[in-house]
Amino acid sequence: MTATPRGWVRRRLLLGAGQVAAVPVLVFVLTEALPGDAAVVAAGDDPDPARIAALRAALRLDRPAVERFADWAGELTHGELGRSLVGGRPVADHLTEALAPTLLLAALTLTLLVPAAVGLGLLAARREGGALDRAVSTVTLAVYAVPEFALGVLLTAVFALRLGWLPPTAVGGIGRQPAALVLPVVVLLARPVCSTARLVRAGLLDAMAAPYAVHALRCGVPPNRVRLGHALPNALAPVVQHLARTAEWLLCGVIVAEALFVVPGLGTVLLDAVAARDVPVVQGLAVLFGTVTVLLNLAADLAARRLAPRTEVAV
Amino acid sequence: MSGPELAAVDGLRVRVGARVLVDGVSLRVLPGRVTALVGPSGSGKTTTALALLGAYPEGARVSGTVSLAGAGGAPIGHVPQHPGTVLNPARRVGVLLRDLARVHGGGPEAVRRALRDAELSEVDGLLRRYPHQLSGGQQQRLVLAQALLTGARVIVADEPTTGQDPATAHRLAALFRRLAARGTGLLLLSHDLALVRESADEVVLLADGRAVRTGPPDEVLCAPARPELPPVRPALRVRPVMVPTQAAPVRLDVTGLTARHPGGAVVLREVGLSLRAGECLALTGRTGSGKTTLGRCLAGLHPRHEGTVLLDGEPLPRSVRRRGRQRLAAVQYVFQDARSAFADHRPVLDQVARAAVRLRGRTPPAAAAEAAALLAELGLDPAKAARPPGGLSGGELQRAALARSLIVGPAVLVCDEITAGLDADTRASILAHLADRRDRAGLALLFVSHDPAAVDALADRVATLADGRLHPASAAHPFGRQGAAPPG
Amino acid sequence: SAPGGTAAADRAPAAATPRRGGRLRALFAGGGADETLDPHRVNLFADAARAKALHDKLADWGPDLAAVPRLATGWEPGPGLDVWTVRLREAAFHDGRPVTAADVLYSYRRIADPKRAFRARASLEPIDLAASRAPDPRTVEFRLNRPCAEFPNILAAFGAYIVPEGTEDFRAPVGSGPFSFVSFEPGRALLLRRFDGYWDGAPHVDELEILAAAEESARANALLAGQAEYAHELAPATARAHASGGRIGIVRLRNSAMQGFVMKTDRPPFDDPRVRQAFFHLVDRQELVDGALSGAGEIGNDLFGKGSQYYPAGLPQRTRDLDRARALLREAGAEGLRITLDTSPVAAGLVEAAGILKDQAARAGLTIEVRVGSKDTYWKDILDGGVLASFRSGAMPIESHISQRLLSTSTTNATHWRRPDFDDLYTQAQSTADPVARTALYERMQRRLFEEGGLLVWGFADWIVGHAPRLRGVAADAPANTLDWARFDKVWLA
Amino acid sequence: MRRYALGLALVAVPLLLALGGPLLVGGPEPRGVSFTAGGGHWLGTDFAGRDVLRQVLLGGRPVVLVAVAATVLGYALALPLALAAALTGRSWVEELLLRPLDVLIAVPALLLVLLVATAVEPGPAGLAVLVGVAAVPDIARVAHAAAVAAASRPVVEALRLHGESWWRIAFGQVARTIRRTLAADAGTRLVGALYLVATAAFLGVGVGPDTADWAVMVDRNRAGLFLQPWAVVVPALLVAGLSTGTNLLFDAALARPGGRAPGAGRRTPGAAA
Ligand SMILES: Nc1ncnc2c1ncn2[C@@H]1O[C@H](COP(=O)(O)OP(=O)(O)OP(=O)(O)O)[C@@H](O)[C@H]1O
Ligand SMILES: Nc1ncnc2c1ncn2[C@@H]1O[C@H](COP(=O)(O)OP(=O)(O)OP(=O)(O)O)[C@@H](O)[C@H]1O
Ligand SMILES: [Mg+2]
Ligand SMILES: [Mg+2]
Repeated sequence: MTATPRGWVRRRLLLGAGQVAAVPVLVFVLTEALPGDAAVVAAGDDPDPARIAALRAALRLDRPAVERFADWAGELTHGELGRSLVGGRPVADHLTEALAPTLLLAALTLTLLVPAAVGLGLLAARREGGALDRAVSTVTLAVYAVPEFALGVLLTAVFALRLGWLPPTAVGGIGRQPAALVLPVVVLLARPVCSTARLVRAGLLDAMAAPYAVHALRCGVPPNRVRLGHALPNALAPVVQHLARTAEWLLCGVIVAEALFVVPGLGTVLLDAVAARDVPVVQGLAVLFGTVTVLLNLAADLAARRLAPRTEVAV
Repeated sequence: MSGPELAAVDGLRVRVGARVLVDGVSLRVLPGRVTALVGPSGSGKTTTALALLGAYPEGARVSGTVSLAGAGGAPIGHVPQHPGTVLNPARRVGVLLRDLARVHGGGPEAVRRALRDAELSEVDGLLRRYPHQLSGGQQQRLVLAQALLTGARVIVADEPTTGQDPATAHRLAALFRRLAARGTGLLLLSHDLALVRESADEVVLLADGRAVRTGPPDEVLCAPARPELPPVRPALRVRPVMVPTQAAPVRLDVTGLTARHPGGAVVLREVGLSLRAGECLALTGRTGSGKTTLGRCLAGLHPRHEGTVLLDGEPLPRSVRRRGRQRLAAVQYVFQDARSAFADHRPVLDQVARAAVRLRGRTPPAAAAEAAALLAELGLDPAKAARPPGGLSGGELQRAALARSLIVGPAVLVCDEITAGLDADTRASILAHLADRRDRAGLALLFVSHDPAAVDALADRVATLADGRLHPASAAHPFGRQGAAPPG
Repeated sequence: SAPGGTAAADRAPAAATPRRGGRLRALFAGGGADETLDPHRVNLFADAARAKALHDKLADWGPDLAAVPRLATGWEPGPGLDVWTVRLREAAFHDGRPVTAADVLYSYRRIADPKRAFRARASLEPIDLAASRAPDPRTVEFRLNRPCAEFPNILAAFGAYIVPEGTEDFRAPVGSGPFSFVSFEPGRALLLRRFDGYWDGAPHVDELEILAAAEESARANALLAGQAEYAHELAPATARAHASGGRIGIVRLRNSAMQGFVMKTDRPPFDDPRVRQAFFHLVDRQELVDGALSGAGEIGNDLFGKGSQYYPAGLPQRTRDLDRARALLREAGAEGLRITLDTSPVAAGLVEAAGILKDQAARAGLTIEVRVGSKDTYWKDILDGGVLASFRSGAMPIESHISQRLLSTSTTNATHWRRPDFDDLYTQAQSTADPVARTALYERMQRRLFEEGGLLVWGFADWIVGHAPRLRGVAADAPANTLDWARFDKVWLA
Repeated sequence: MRRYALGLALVAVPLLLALGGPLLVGGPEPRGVSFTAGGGHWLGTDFAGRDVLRQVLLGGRPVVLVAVAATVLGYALALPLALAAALTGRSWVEELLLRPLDVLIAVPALLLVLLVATAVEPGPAGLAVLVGVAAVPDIARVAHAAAVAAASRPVVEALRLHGESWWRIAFGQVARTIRRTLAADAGTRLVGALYLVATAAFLGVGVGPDTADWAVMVDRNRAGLFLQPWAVVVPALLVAGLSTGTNLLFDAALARPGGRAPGAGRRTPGAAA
C-alpha cells in the first residue's frame, strides 16, 4: 500500500461518510419497493379503502416518494431523524431505547466470544487431526448447526424451566432480572464461537507450519509462546474481519434472541418497523447501522493491516 | 581448550527413498572450537547440520546417533541457509529480538550486544522495521543475532556469509573466533574457504554425503587432489576478440535512477549505468548498499523510483505488470533468496519450464525438455529438480533459479548473489555458462556479487554502490574502496 | 343479563372466596415500541386488554355476543328504531369526575372524526352524531341515519370506549375502568393500580401489570417460570404439553376466531354457485381443525358466529362428500380446475390450512396452488385480489359481520357478495322490532349464505389462555373480545 | 483413508436422504392431529399434522441445494474480487473493488433478504441467489484479509516476472496458500446460508413456512418440542451431521500427512510438539 496509515484512515473516513449516506438511499428504495405502505398495514384486518385513504392522508403518505425522502434528508441535515409514522414518537427515542439492551448484549457476547474462540482455536490447532482437534471441531460444529431458536428453546427448557436456575425471559425489562441476560448471551455465543474458532484454527495451522514458527521453536521459545506470540498474530487478520462482521451482526439486531428472551433491542425495532412500513424508523436504523458498520470495518481493516504488513508488491 | 563434546553426530545415515543424502557422517562439536563442514553443493552439509537439530527431510529414514548431551538441554543456535524464510513477516525486528531476549533472560542490553556482534548496530531504525524491509545480508545477520541471543552453547551456522561483503564476512569470522573463545562450540557450513581458513579449528569435508576427510583446515584444504577448490583464474576469461565490447549496441541505459522505500528512505540516488550487449557489469558494495534494490528496479519489481531506464532505446515500464511478454523475457532477474522465489508445492522443474511456456510460447513438453537440459548444463540433475523446492539444497535451488531466468532467453540478466552458496566447481561451471551466453548470445549481465573471484572471472567492468551512488571501480581492485564506504 | 351474573356462573368451579391484594402480571403479544394508550386506536388484543382495564364502554358483549349494559344501565328504542335513548349509570372517572352524557358524545364524536380514521368509526357509522343530544347529564339521545334494531351492538363496538370530555393526551390516561394508570413503557409494560371507586366493584388485585412478549414460547416460558400469572394466546401444542403438568392452568376460550376461506363470488370460477358448493362439500373440516389448529377448536358449518345470538344451530352439519363435490364440479364444467389460493402467516394456522385444503382439493381432482403473501398487507391484498384466500375473523355479533362484510355497501366485503335482495333482508331485519320476527329474518339470510355464500367456514379456533394455578376466577365462557375475556377486575390471586 | 471415515460417516446419511429421500415418498396422506407420536407415524406428526418421516425425506433436497448453491455462488462472486483487491498494488483499485461491498454490508443480511424477498417473491432458486449475494461482502473481506499477506510474497513477484497469468497467480498460488482459511469460512457459511433461508421462511419470505425443509422444520416444530421431539431432533441432527461432516471432510482433505508440520520441507520434532 502506498498510502501512509494516517492518510489512508482519512480517505477511508471520507469514503465511510459516503457509504453512510448511500445506505439510507438504498434502504429507502427497498422499503418503497415493498408492497403496501404504513396506511395499509395500519388498517390491518379492517382494510376499508376509505379508511386507508384517510390514514394515508393523515400520515402524509399521499405525496410522491422523492418528496418524502427529500423532507427526511432535510431533517437529517438538522440532526433530526423524524418521527415514527405509527406512534408518532421521535425516531431518536426509538433508537436510544432499543440501543441500550442491544449494546449490553453485544458487549457481553463479544467480551466472552474473543477469548473463547481463540482458546478453542488454539486447542484444536495443537495437533492437526488429533483427538483434541476432532473433538473440538466436531462439538463446536454440531452446536453451530443448531440454530439460535432451537438452541434457545432447549437451553430455556433445561436451565430455566427444569432446573430453575435462570429466568427464561427478560419480560418487563432487563433491569428487573439481570440474570435473564445469561441465556441470550449463551445463545448468541454458540455459533460465532464456532465460526471464529475455525478461522483461528485454520490460520494457526498454517502459521505453525511456517518456517518462522519452526525457527522460533528451535530458538527455544516455548511452544505456547510461539503459538500466541509468533503464530497467532499472522493468523488473526481474517479472524479480525470475521469478528467485525459478528460484532455488526450483534449490534444491528439479533432478532431471534431478542424475540425468544423478550429483549426488545434494535432487531425487534427493525422487524416491527419493516412490518409496519414505518419508513422513518427504518431509515433511522439504516443510518445507525451504516455508521456502525463503517466504523467497525475501518477498525477491522486497520487491525488487519497491522497484522499483515505488506511487502512492496510491484505496482 | 577442548572440553567434553557439546554435540556429536555418529555414523549418521539419511535416506529418502533410494537416495542416500548422508552416508555415515560423524562429527563432533567441541566447546571453544569451530568445526567447519565443507563440500560441494548437494553434498549433504545442511542435511547433516539439521540432523544435529533433530530435523530431517520429509519421509526420511535415519540411522546413526545424534547426541546433544553436552548442550545440556539448552537450544542450539541455528543460522539457516535461507534466512529470509525464518523471519516472521508480521512481527517487527525489535519484537522478534526482544521476545527471544526475554525467553533467555536477557534485556535490552542483550539485544544491543547481539546487534553489535552481528554487525547490525548501524542499520538505522532496524528495530522498527519488518524483516522484509531488510537487505539479504541484513536478514542473514539478523538471524545470526537471534542465534546469539539464545545464548546457545552450540551454534550451527549454515552459509552465514553468503549475503555478506568480504569486509563484513571477515568481521563475522572474527566474531566466530570470539564466540569460540567464550567456550561456544560452532558448526560452520560454508563454501567460503577464506572464512573457513580464518575461523575453523577443524574441517570435515563432505562429498556425496560421505565424510571424505577430517582434520585441521590447512591439512584438509591444502591436501593434494582438492576437487572443491576454485581454479585460480578460470580460463573462460579469455574472450573472442572479434566482439569488441565498444562496438556492441547499448542494451540497457539507466540515468538518474533514484529509488526510495516506503519509510521514505532513499536507497539509490541518481544512479546511472549503461550495459552493452555482451557486456558484464559487476555490481559490488557493502551489504545493504542497495544492490538488490537496483536490480529490482530494473526488473520492475521496485516501481517506487524515478529516472529513466531504456531498453534498446525504448523506455522500460516501471512495473512488471505493465511489461509485455517480450519485455518480461528481455529483462530478467535472479532473486537473491532462491528459496522464497519458488512455490512450495510444485516441482522445481515444472516451475522452470513454466517460464518458457509463458514467455517463449513453448509447449509444456518442449519446455520441460528444455528446462531439464538447461538444468543439467548448470550441473543440476533434473531428477532432483523434479522435487518441490523443499527437496533441493541451497545451491541447487540457486541454480534452478538461474535456469528459470535463463530459459526465457533474456537480453539483460540481473543476477543477485547467484554464486554465493556455491562451491568452486559449480560456480566455475555456472560462470562458464554465463560467459558463454554473454559472448554467443550477446547477453548483457548485471552481476551483483560479493565474491571477488566470481567478479574477476566474469566482469568486464566493476561498479560499487556506496551511500546510494554508483562508483565506477577499477577492475584491478574492485573491492578496494570498501573499507571507506559507510556500512549499509 | 347482568354482567356480574354471567361471570359468577362461569366461575363456578373456582368459586372460593376471592382474596384481595397482590400484583397480577399479564402477558400479551405487544405492539412494539409504537404502542399508545389511546383507547380509540385499539387494534391488537394487547391494546384491547389495556383499554378495557382503564376504560369502559357503554355496553359490552356477553358470551353469546349479545350486548350487555356497562356504563349504560339500559337503552330504549323510539318507535321507528332510529332514535335510541341511553341511560348512564352513576360512575366516576379515576380523577373523580362523574361520567356524563357529554363525555359519551365527545368520545363518540372523536371516534367518528373522519380525519383520524379510527377503526371503530365504521361501527358508529349508523349514528348521526350531529343530531344526537344529551337531554340531561345521565341521558344520551342517539339519532340514527336509519333504523337499527341492533343498536346496542354499536355501544359495545370494538374500541368504542368512553373518555373524559376534551381528552387528547393519553400519555397518562384517565378512564372509568377498574384500574387507574401508574406508568407505561411502550412495547414493554403498563402498570396499573386498583381503582377503588369502580362502579362494578373494585378489583381484587392491588396492581395489574400488562407485559409485552411477542413470541409465544417466551410467554409460555415466562408463565411457567412464574414471571407472570396470566399469558394470553398460547399455542395449542404448549397447552397440551403443560395442561396435565399442573404447573399452569389452561383456559380455552371457545369460538374465539372463525377460520375459513373466502371465495370471490363475482369472478370465475367462484361466480358459479356450484363451484362454491363443491368446495363446501370437498373439505374435511375435522382434518383442518386437527392439522391447522392441532385440534384446538371445533368444526364450522360455513356460517359465522357459532354459538352466538341468531346463529342457526338447526342447520345440518356439513361433512365431506367427495362424490357430491365431483358431481357439482362436473355440472359446472370445472373439473381439473387450477386455482391459486392466497394465504399468509398473518395468523396461526392460516398457511397450514391452505396446505391442507390443497391436499383435500386434490382428492376432488382440483389443483390448488398455494401462494404465500406478505403478512403485513394480507387483508388489503385479498380484499379485491385473487379468487380464493385464507380468512379468519375475531368474534363479533352476526349482525356486525353481515353489515361489515356481506352487504353491497360493506367496506370489507372480501367475498364480493353483493345481492340487493340480501341487502333488503338486512334492512328489513334492522327495522323489525319484534325479536322473533327478526330472528327469522336472520335465519333466512344465513340459510342463503349457507347454500351459496362465498365464505367457507371450516372451524372456530379456541383462544388459549394460560394462568398460574394461584390465579383464580379466569372466565372460560368468554370468546376473545367479549366482556369477560381478559377481564382482570374479577380475578384474584389465591 | 482412516481420516476421512468420521466425516464421511456424518455426511453420508443426510446426503443420501437429501438425494434419495424424495424418491421414496408417495402422495400426501390425510393429516393427523399435530405433534402426536405413534398412530402409524414412525416419527410422529409435525406442526401441521403431517408425517414427520415423510417431511424429513422430502426436506433434505431444498436444504442441501439452497445452502450449497448459495455458498458456491457467494464464493464465485467474492473470491475473484478479494484476490484482485489483494493482488493489485494500487490502493485505490483496492478501495474501488471493496468499498462498494461495505454499502451492501451496512444493510444487515436479514434486512436485505427481508426487503428484497418481500418486494420480489423469489422462490427457492431466487432465495439461494439472494442469500449468496448477501454473503459476498463477508466472504470478500475474510478472503481479502487472508490473501493480502500471501499476495505480497516473493513467489508472487517471481511468478509475475516470469509472465504467469493472473488466474494462475490468483488461484494457483494465492488462493492455494490460504485454502485452509477459505475452507474454514466456507464450511461454516454453508450452515449460515441454510438458516438464513429458514429464518426468512419464519418471517414469511422465500420458501413457504410449511414447506418440507429441514431448517424450516426445526424452526416451525419447536413449539412441539416437548410433545413430539422427533419433529425437531431428527432434522436438526441431519443438518448437524451435514455441517459437521462437510467441515471434517475439508479438514481431512487439507490435513498435512500425519498432521505434522514440515518446517520448510523439513520435519521437526518442535513443530509436532
Ligand atoms: N527431501 C528431500 N528428498 C530427497 N532429496 C533431498 C531432500 N532434501 C535434500 N535432498 C538432497 O540431498 C542432497 C543434500 O542436500 P543438502 O541441502 O544437505 O546439501 P548441501 O550440502 O547443504 O548443499 P548446499 O551447499 O547447496 O546447501 C541434495 O542433493 C538434495 O537434492
Ligand atoms: N522495504 C524496505 N523498507 C525500508 N528499507 C528497506 C526496505 N528494503 C530494503 N531496505 C533498506 O535498503 C537498503 C538496501 O537494501 P538492498 O536489499 O538493496 O541491499 P543490498 O545491497 O542488496 O544488500 P545485501 O548485499 O545484503 O543483499 C538496506 O539498507 C535495507 O535496509
Ligand atoms: Mg546447504
Ligand atoms: Mg541484496
